[in-house]
Amino acid sequence: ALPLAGARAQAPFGVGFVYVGPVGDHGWTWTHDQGRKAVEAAYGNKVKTSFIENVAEGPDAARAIRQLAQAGDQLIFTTSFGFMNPTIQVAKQFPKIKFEHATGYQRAENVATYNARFYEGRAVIGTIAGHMSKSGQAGYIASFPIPEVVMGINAFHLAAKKVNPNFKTKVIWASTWYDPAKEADAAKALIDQGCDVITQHTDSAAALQAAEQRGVFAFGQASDMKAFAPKAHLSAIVDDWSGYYVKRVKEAMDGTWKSGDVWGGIKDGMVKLAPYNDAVTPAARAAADEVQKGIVAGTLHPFTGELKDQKGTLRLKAGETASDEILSKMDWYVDGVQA
Amino acid sequence: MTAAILVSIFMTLAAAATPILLASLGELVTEKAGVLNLGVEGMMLCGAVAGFAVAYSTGSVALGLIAATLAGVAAAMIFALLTLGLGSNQVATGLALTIFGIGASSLIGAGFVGRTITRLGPLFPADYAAHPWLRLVFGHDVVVYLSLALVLAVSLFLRRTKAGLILRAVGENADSAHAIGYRVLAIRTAATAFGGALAGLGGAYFSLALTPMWADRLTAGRGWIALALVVFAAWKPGRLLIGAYLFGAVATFELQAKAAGLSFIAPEVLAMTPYLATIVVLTMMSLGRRTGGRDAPACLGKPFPAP
Amino acid sequence: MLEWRRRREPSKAMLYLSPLIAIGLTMLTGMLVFGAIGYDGLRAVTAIFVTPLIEPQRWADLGVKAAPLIMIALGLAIGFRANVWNIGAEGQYVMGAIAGTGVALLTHDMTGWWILPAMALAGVVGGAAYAALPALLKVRLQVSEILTSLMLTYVAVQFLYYLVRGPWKDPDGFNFPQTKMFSASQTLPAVAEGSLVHFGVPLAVLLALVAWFVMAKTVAGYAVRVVGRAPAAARHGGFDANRVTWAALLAGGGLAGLAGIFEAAGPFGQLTPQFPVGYGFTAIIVAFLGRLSPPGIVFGALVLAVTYVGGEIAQSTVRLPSAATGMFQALLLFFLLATDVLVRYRLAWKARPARSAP
Amino acid sequence: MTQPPDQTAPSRLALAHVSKSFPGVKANQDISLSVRPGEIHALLGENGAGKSTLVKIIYGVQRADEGQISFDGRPVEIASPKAARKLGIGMVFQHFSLFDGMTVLENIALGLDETVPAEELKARIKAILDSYSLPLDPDREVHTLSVGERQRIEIVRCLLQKPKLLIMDEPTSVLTPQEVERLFETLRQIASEGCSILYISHKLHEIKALCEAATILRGGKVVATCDPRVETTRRMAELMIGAELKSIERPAGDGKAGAARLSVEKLDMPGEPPFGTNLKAISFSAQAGEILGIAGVAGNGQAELLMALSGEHLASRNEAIRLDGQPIGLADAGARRAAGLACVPEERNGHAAVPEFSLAENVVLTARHRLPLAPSGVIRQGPVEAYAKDVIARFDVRTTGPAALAGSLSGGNLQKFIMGREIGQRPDVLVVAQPTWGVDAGAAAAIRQALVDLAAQGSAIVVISQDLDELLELSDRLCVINEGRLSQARPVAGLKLEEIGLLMGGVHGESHQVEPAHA
Ligand SMILES: Nc1ncnc2c1ncn2[C@@H]1O[C@H](COP(=O)(O)OP(=O)(O)OP(=O)(O)O)[C@@H](O)[C@H]1O
Ligand SMILES: Nc1ncnc2c1ncn2[C@@H]1O[C@H](COP(=O)(O)OP(=O)(O)OP(=O)(O)O)[C@@H](O)[C@H]1O
Ligand SMILES: [Mg+2]
Ligand SMILES: [Mg+2]
Repeated sequence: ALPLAGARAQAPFGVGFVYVGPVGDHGWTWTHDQGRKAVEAAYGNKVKTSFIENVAEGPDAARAIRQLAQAGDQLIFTTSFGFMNPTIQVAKQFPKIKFEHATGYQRAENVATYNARFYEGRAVIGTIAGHMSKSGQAGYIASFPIPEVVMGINAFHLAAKKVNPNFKTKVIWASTWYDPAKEADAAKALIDQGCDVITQHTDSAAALQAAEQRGVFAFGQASDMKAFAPKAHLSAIVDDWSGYYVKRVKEAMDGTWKSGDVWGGIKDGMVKLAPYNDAVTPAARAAADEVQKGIVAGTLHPFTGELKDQKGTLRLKAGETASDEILSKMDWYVDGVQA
Repeated sequence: MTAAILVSIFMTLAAAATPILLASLGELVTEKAGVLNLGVEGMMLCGAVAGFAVAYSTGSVALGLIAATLAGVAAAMIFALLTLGLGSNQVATGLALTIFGIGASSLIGAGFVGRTITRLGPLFPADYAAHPWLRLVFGHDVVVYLSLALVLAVSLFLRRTKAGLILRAVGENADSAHAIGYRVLAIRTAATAFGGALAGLGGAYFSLALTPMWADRLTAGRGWIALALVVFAAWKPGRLLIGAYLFGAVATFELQAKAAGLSFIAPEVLAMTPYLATIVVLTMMSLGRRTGGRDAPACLGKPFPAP
Repeated sequence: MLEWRRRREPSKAMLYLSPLIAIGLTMLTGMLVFGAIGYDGLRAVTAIFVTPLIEPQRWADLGVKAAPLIMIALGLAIGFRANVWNIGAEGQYVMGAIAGTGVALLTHDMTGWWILPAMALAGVVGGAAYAALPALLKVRLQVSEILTSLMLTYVAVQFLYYLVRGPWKDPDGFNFPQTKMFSASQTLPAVAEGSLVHFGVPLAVLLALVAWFVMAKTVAGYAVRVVGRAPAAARHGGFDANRVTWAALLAGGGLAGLAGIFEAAGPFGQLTPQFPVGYGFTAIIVAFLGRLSPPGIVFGALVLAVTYVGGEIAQSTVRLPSAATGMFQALLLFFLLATDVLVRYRLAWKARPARSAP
Repeated sequence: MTQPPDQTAPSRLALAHVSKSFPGVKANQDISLSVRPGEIHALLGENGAGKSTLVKIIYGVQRADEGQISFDGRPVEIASPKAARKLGIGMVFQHFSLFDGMTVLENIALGLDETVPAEELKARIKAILDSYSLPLDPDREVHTLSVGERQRIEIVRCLLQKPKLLIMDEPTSVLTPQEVERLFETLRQIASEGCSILYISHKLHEIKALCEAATILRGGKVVATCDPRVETTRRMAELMIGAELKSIERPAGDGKAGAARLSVEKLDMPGEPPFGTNLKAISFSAQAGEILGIAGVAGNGQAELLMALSGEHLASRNEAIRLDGQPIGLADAGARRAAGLACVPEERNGHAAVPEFSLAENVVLTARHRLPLAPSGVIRQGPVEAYAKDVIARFDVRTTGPAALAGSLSGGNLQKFIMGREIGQRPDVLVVAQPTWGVDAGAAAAIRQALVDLAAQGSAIVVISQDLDELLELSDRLCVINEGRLSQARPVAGLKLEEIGLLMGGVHGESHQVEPAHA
């Protein structure tokens, strides 16, 4: 069997990636590309990775995925929600090839899904915000009201409220994933209205820069953004796909790959927090570490009842924790969020 | 609201208005000479990336501003070569220039993603602007003052100088200007270059002052607003100033209202208001114009010599 | 020294040759530029311009990508010929898709052959109605359609966002912003079982033929051309410029709307916030690449489809960044506009003028 | 009036063996001429003879291929209009080079090479206007001025430079007789101060009245020089075209006064803003077999009247215009053509024809209503080309065929084609503006003959023209349009030129004598 294995090793295992943004976005797509690089680093010549960036969600994605499949890739990661239908569609055409779709909910024999529990990270930074904010008001620059974003706002606010029961989270809907000037202006508006901690669910580092300029605190998004705002940057939620990618590629090469759904969090190393800024007080550090530990240990769930939404409707009974089903469909805000 | 907040809002407003004011002032001069350059967005991006690249590499924001100006001129010269040199259609060429600017800036900027620089700071020492109200006067960076000075300079140039008269003449009737002995194409090229320079400078204001970093499509469509503003201002520099600050005010107050929790309108509706407002303003202007003469230069967009 | 000499009449040969020269120059320049910045220039250019043409499995992709571009560009070209600068086809495309999707959502539980035609009709009407606003403002108040149509594009996109996040959100879609998937009787059939090529592709070519006939052979097409070239002469000949402006914008909007609903009912199968991908803007390039003539537009749409498909190939094989695709498209358009001069002028050696004074 | 030219001084301007070619055309061949100081020198020739090219060379707009130019006895090289102005050469172009949206002052400032402060410039302009007693308000915007006033701007521009040589290319084609007379006085005064004038015109009687020497060009060559004061206009015209001039033949049976075919009653129409003239209570009628002339200075409503008649602008009442008794005031241009009313506007390129279209395509523009060229909305190529060929043959249009672009034809040939296109449809009424403007004597005679023939076949013809000689030669009755009002039509026989001149100039007219119709 050895010579055969040697022959197989000659042809590298093709791994393809389809990205929604440019690899240079320093945000979402950039973190996935870090994962791709980790795969290359782990397996060297045994794998050959390729990617197509800036792929529009929709039919263009189907074409890009198909192109990678036809070019000989045997495992293909499609890294945006809007690639869900195209992935399923192309997967039907190529039953031998394995697909991994990030953030979606449709699976198949050869299509697995995976996502990260960013809300766990939001709970940690919410805790820090609760400690660090003097005014008791945080500004939250949000893109669009989809479950992912809504979940993040709620997790952040609930964590901060635990520290400071009067905490307020003011949300500005920027209606864009990306418009640096507008994100910066939104941050300034929030600061003008009394917020002294800024966080965001948009892609650029502009809000951090605005916070730095105005001397308030802020958090990075998707990656460590300390370089943009050395004083303001308290920490950041860091997406780390490397572990998952390296593992899944190995399984695919070994033939042990199976479809499934992975929703990994801090425990799995998919969500990390960037090193705390020196400005973070010992109390805040301790509280944040506590939250992280609790999440990892499974003793703390950011969404634990009793929980009422803004209209007073009871969403979670006392002691109840939110199921993944509830989380992934979330479209309500907890009390104290001004959205 | 305290005075400090009001001042702070105004500072944000002025910063939002400045790049648009610059780009539209450049376009106004270009259009006054009869050239319609729709590539403002592309030229702004070229300026933004060149400004950032040079400022990052040399550590000098001033050099960055100069480089941005030159990059804007270079982009404008592609346009001039095609439309003025080879008589190509100005609308199509302008659109192509925008596509070009987006692609070229992304290619050049790839190596600068994730880096940052010290942003362009206020021109005057901090103690000048110690009092909030004094910040209104002394708290801005050099480009803000420059943009205001340029509005005045362009206005005087167009109305009071012989060169300005000649520039307007070329936009008014290129054939006559040629017959009298003016070098129509040279003048138009110069006006286009000036437009490119200010668009480049306006673009650099994003990457050097507003958000000191590079990221793809940093200007996010402000070039189109600048174009609309020229029409809005009826080709008058003074009105351009009002228009740009009005735009800054609308954008800023929208965000302030949201932050203050005063806004209950769907975000999509809010997001479409600036565009609807532009259409309404354009409509109202032409309603107002029906009695008077025309505002646009008579030869705007027309090739010379006629094809 | 070489100099430009004006031709007495535009050169027919150059009309057809210059796009080819432009493509050649684009390939050459691209090769040199991308070679200079460290890519394999030859392979990049081959991947972009040649591979999609020689790999049969890419042909369906080309057709599917070209179809909406053809439809939109046909409508835009009618406008451009009439000096109507509709650059908001993207918005009309979105509105057409929205109107057609409205019909689809109303008929979601029904079946019948009439549903698709009804959706298509709604698409045309939606796109045309959305172009009616710039037309009205232009005809009545001389408001520039360049700005109004462009501004309305942003409005249409926001409207789409509103619908898919609000009233039209799929109740079973995990609160993600998207409509229901269209049912089988609301989805464009493929031209052949198992093919990716949907019915809209042959229809686009057919529409090009119709547009060519109308523009070249009928009084209506003549009216459009004459209004664009010489408005005073048009008025003198009894053509109503306002009516032509209306017709041009409605045709442009209608065709963009049709392209929109075909894209929604074909490759997308639903509406999502990502539905607008810029076909309305790319179609402007296509229209110019095709010299505003319908057969040229089919050719131009194919060229652009090739650059898109090839751009992706170049990304995965040569690691060319996606921004390079945009650069290639811009270069192509620049060269095309530049070589246009060959139609009206020719290059000749400068005759040395005898000096007239000592 | 004019001083005797100084015979001893060197020539102000001397050309020796000047040649200039354009692709396919030798515009000037081996041209030599000389102009003395203070001399008013005429340059005569058919359309395309090379007059404009020659003066453009002198003014530095174009460069000669060969030959020498001397100014005041010294050989010079004139590389640009600026260089020409520096030498003391001024030029008033055939087409004014003015900026409508700007003031007189700005227009004049633009024409100066040096920068002069506004106040000083105003003073200098005033001095010139006073010394030549020319009325002109420096602060008015150009579009509010009459054609004569506009020309004054050009002249003032030149005079400010204290020129030694003034070139005027067809300066009188748009002026009233009074304005022409005033211009001549100015020119004579300028010449008396020692400035030479090079004067181009197709109007031979004016040349006789003004000039003391003439150089005649044909096909780019000098064919003769003469003293116009002693030559007859007919002889000069024949020298220009190199053949005998034909007179118009009036077909027999001049018993006019058929039924009224076109009648206009109290037609009011607002002019198009911002520059249009309002038409006020226009009434007239044109009868079968007659040619009705409408005289007037440009800008008094002629363009508006033509558009009102053609249907490009609709009247407010259907009864304001009747064709053979049928009201058509509200019918659009197509319907009027179908009914038999054809119009030819004065601007050929872009109004009467589309320069970028072939001649065949230009046929479709106005002939599709009366001829079966596109009965079902689909253009029938065969009949269209056949008709174009027919027009080309019958009106002797010099071109390569129906596929030639209209813009490639010379002005005169295009005019022949357009007239042919309309006349060939046998319209019941033909309204034509400036049928022979800028057209040379030979072609003009052919066009006039075609009009006379059409009238003889029973059509009614309305000729709107600023050329009084032409109107007197062609028309049976004549009326005058002034500031949008039309005078009573008067039979031409027995009409005094003085009266027409008075009507044309409105109340400001001065009485004077114009040489009667010639040729
Ligand atoms: N660009 C060109 N190249 C070659 N020939 C040309 C060009 N333009 C015009 N011609 C030719 O030159 C001749 C004269 O053209 P032009 O329009 O100057 O005539 P014109 O002087 O107004 O003559 P007229 O009015 O008497 O007919 C025509 O035969 C025309 O076909
Ligand atoms: N720029 C040019 N390019 C090509 N041919 C030209 C050009 N200018 C003039 N010509 C040609 O040169 C010849 C002389 O033209 P020119 O304009 O000098 O005639 P003209 O005597 O002034 O005629 P008109 O009485 O019509 O004004 C014509 O055949 C014309 O077509
Ligand atoms: Mg001529
Ligand atoms: Mg001439």
